[in-house]
Amino acid sequence: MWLEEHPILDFSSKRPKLVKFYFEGKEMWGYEGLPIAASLHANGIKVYRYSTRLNRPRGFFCAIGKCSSCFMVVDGVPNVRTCITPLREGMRIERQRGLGKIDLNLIQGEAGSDDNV
Amino acid sequence: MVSGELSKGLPKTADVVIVGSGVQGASIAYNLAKMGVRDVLVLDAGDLLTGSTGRCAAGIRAQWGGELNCKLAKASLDIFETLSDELGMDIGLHQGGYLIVAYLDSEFQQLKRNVQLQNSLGINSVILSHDEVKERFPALDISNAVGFTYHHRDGHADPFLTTLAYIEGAKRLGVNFYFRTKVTGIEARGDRVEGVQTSKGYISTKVVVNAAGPWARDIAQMVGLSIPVEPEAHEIVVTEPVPRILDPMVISFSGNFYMQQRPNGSFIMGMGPEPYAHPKDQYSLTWKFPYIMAQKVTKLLPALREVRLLRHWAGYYAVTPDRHPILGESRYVKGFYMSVGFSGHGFMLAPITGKLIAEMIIGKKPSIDVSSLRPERFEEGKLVFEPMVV
Amino acid sequence: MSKLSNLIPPDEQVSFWSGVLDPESNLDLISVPPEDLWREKRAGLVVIECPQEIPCNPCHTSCPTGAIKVEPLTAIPKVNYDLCTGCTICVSKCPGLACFVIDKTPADYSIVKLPYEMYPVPKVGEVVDCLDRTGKPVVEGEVLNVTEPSRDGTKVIWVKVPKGFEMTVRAIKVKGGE
Amino acid sequence: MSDPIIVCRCEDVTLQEVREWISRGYTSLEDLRRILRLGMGPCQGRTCIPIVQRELARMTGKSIDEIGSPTGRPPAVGVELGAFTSD
Amino acid sequence: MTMSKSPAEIFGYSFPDIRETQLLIVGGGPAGLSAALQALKLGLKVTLVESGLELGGQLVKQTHKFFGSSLERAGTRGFRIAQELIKELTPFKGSGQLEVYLSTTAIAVYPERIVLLSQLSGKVFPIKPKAMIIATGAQERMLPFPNNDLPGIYGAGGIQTLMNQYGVKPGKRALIVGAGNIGLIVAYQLLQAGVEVIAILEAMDRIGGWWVHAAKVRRYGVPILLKHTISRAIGKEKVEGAVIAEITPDGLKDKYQVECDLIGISVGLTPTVDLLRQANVKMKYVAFMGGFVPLRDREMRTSQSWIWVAGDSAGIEEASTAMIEGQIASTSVAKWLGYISEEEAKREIDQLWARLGYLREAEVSSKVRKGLEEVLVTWGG
Repeated sequence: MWLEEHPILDFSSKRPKLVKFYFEGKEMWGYEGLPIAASLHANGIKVYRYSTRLNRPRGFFCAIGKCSSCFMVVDGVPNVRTCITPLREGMRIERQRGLGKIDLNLIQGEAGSDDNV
Repeated sequence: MVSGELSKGLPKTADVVIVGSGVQGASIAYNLAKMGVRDVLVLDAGDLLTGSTGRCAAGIRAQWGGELNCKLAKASLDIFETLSDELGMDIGLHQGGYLIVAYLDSEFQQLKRNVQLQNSLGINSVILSHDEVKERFPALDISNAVGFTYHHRDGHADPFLTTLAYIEGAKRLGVNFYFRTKVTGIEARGDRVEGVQTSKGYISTKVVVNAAGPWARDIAQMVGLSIPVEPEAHEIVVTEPVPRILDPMVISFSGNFYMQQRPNGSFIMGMGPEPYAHPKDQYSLTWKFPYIMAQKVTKLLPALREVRLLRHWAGYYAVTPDRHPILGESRYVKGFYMSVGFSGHGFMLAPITGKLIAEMIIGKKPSIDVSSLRPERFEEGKLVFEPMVV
Repeated sequence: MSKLSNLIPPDEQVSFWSGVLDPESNLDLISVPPEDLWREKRAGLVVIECPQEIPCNPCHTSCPTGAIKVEPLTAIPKVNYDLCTGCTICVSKCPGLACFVIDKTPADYSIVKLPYEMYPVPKVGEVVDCLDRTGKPVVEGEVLNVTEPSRDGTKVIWVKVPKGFEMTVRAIKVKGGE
Repeated sequence: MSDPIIVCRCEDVTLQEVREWISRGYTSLEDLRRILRLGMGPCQGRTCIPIVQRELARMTGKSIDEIGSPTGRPPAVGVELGAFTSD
Repeated sequence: MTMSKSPAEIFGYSFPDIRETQLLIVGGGPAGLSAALQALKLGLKVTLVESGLELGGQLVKQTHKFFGSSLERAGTRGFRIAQELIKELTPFKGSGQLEVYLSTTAIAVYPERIVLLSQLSGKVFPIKPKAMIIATGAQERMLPFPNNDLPGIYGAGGIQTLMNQYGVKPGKRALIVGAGNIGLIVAYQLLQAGVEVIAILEAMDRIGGWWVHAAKVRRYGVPILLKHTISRAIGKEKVEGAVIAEITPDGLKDKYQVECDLIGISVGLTPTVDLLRQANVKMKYVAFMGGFVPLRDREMRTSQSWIWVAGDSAGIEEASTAMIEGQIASTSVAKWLGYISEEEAKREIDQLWARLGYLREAEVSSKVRKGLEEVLVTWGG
């Protein structure tokens, strides 16, 4: 849930643009430029990954990009620190299971287009 | 409170004292104990695995260009494949093969000759075409390569777990390990070893094994021997773990790199010396190294652009003039054995060399003839040739 | 496993070092006006519940009449009640929200002017729950005024309490909200 | 299985495992780091090392100053390899 | 197959140019911002790097008013102090005397004073400062208890970030572990955000934070249980509750089982010293200062003569002292680089130390004073 009324802080007048993104294929709304984790949390999503060895659910934790708790697969790239990575319109965000997955086509497609420039 | 090793005093005597608890020392200790020599002490000046073993890339390959190395490496591989079972602990073996990439015609010619030799020795390496490589390892960009050889049994084992498994295996058989125990002198009477002086007391023994890695020269000097083992610092970087996208260790001599995805998913990578000049005798790091490695490996494996570099460190190769190890008892000081100077390949050879040294100590004929690697070969001018190290 | 209670009473531990002042035994640690002056002073006098040395002095620096002194910086505030006008500037300035102005001059009630930084803000005339130092509602009170002397978000709520509750009521809670 | 006490989130190391290896005689921080990969994950030991230092101190009677800290190795946080390339 | 390129061509590499600066300040929190301001006023050229999206460090999450005197901007809310400091920096940006890099982390210190800076959405580039002030702050300690990794169990600082910086309501019912200042303040901030706070647990027999902060939350009915701790968290996919135990001479005795969807851990901070470690700065473990902290002289200079420290990375204290330490460090750098005379520097640093003196005078600061005795040194030469 987003905080709207607050005795000291003014959030509602300063919110960035609302954008659509996808969590596990499901459409959600969040604020552009704020960390991905913030919009997920506000949408009630607290489990961001399942750990590698013990398959433990993990979520938001350090909030400043220094731990591994909030790693998710974002647009085909695993280990994205969602607590510091800004949300962009249309992002596809998935829970990371273990090491997650790498979408080679996606990544190499990007690298390939670099070569053509 | 823990009844750690500190609470036990150092024994006054031992049948064998091994200096160095890296993979060499641990393998020798285990093999000795297995052969019945159980009054064995292993001393290490540092903590567990803080020397070269704990800093190495831990690749294992049988693709060599010299006959002896091929034989040793194959014998080692045979042991690696059953080691987890033998020692009762997972050593993290991953046999994803080694893909050797040639960027020069002359280099590829040599690789092809090596494959002939390897095949003749029972190593089933193969030459791969571009199409085969593309099909098997689609993540690689091989557009500029000339040719490839590959051996499916090559791979990687976890250097920490492998050594720990040897140590724990040796401990179960009665061997004692003492960390943070520095050898300060070795006593000899006439041409025989008598005992070892340490920071924690004196041990009387007839057999001392020098397995001190990059510090082997200093240990040899304690019995008046001068051996040509030079510490040569190499840098290495490792990434965060990611899902498996590359099975084999990929190395190139002309490209000067090695790179491999370990069982835990992280990529480890390094290279031989280049003109950016790392200080040879220090663990210190150079800021340019991550740039060099990143630029090299992302050309070969573009997906790595998205993978995070996590740690950068340096470790020593213990290098000899012919880049072959020194194995055996000193002709001049009886009871002083050496298992040193592996020139960057100590980890992959340890299972077999540990066995060979143990055989020598108990007076058995070594199961592979390594007399050409005797300590005195340098003064005799009989260096051993190997075309496949850079 | 034996059944564990799932309710922690708010007064499970009431002691000074759990953050609760005992208005009887801890009086020497705080600034309380002399009773005779207090009964007469229109607009009230300040009670400062700041019993611990803190390197902090906005009550001193913001006091327009120089009634509050904190010297040195870590001293416990001292009030010269002859100078205190009950203006509530310290109530809104104090970072510890430890200042309360209490007006005892009305005949049949008193007014506690306390700092408030919660949501929602009560309206004048609204009846709110008056809470003691452990958050226990002790009495209802009507809000007589809502001010913001420092214009920085800290409101000062004037709440009407029955006689005898001046040294008990230290917070308010708007009804209905959870 | 009882609920684990997680010491290291990156490598999923539990307090039970740390205690077990300490009682087997691996009583230095470096020993434990290499056996359990503590501090080698993406967080660089920020969470686990202080817990392990305290546990070592408790179990061995050494001071935390004696136990020490791991060598500082770059980078302080992980960085994409692509950031080191020129394009 | 045509062979067009040599291996050297294929695998050639290049390096970015090494940027130069006089003073590199790592960390844009209270210590780093004040260090920057002081250095700029003394005429130095400053590069300030901050890993977060905005300057201000922990200040931006603080809705409470700060202690101190007017010199430390007492009575002003933390986030406003950050705004004020940032505003004071603005004129220097235009003049070219100051470069600020946001979302930029100093990741490595290599020999010969090369520092690598990594930009979140960009590149890693080397910079070579003449001097560096490390003001990297602190990180939160975690507490070992069963299920301590469940989603919903966050560091208290993490809760502040989520709630006060990004405006997300972090949960409905919270339990706070640790009654130090951060635990007390976060509990209060949770109340402000409309979150119910079940209790604050404190292992010691008295609260660790300022008494007035405790009184603030108690007034709203939040119990503070001394000699109590969390004995385990309950939940499968995320935290659903907790068992609270009393700490008795015979060990933990389970006492309450509560429902909650948020547990805030605030059992202390540890200085963030990664860069200092990489630079082989001499350190010492001082429990009173939160962990391993760098030895430093009176001017906040470390054993590496080009590196200074300030703020929590030099030992856990308050934002007010952090700001003064930043000013001391910059004054010392300015002296070293010849921007002010020995006498001027001494006068300024003496004054700043006098302010530290009275900020640390309170009884509660006795631990900090003791800790400082252990790490304050005089470097030879």
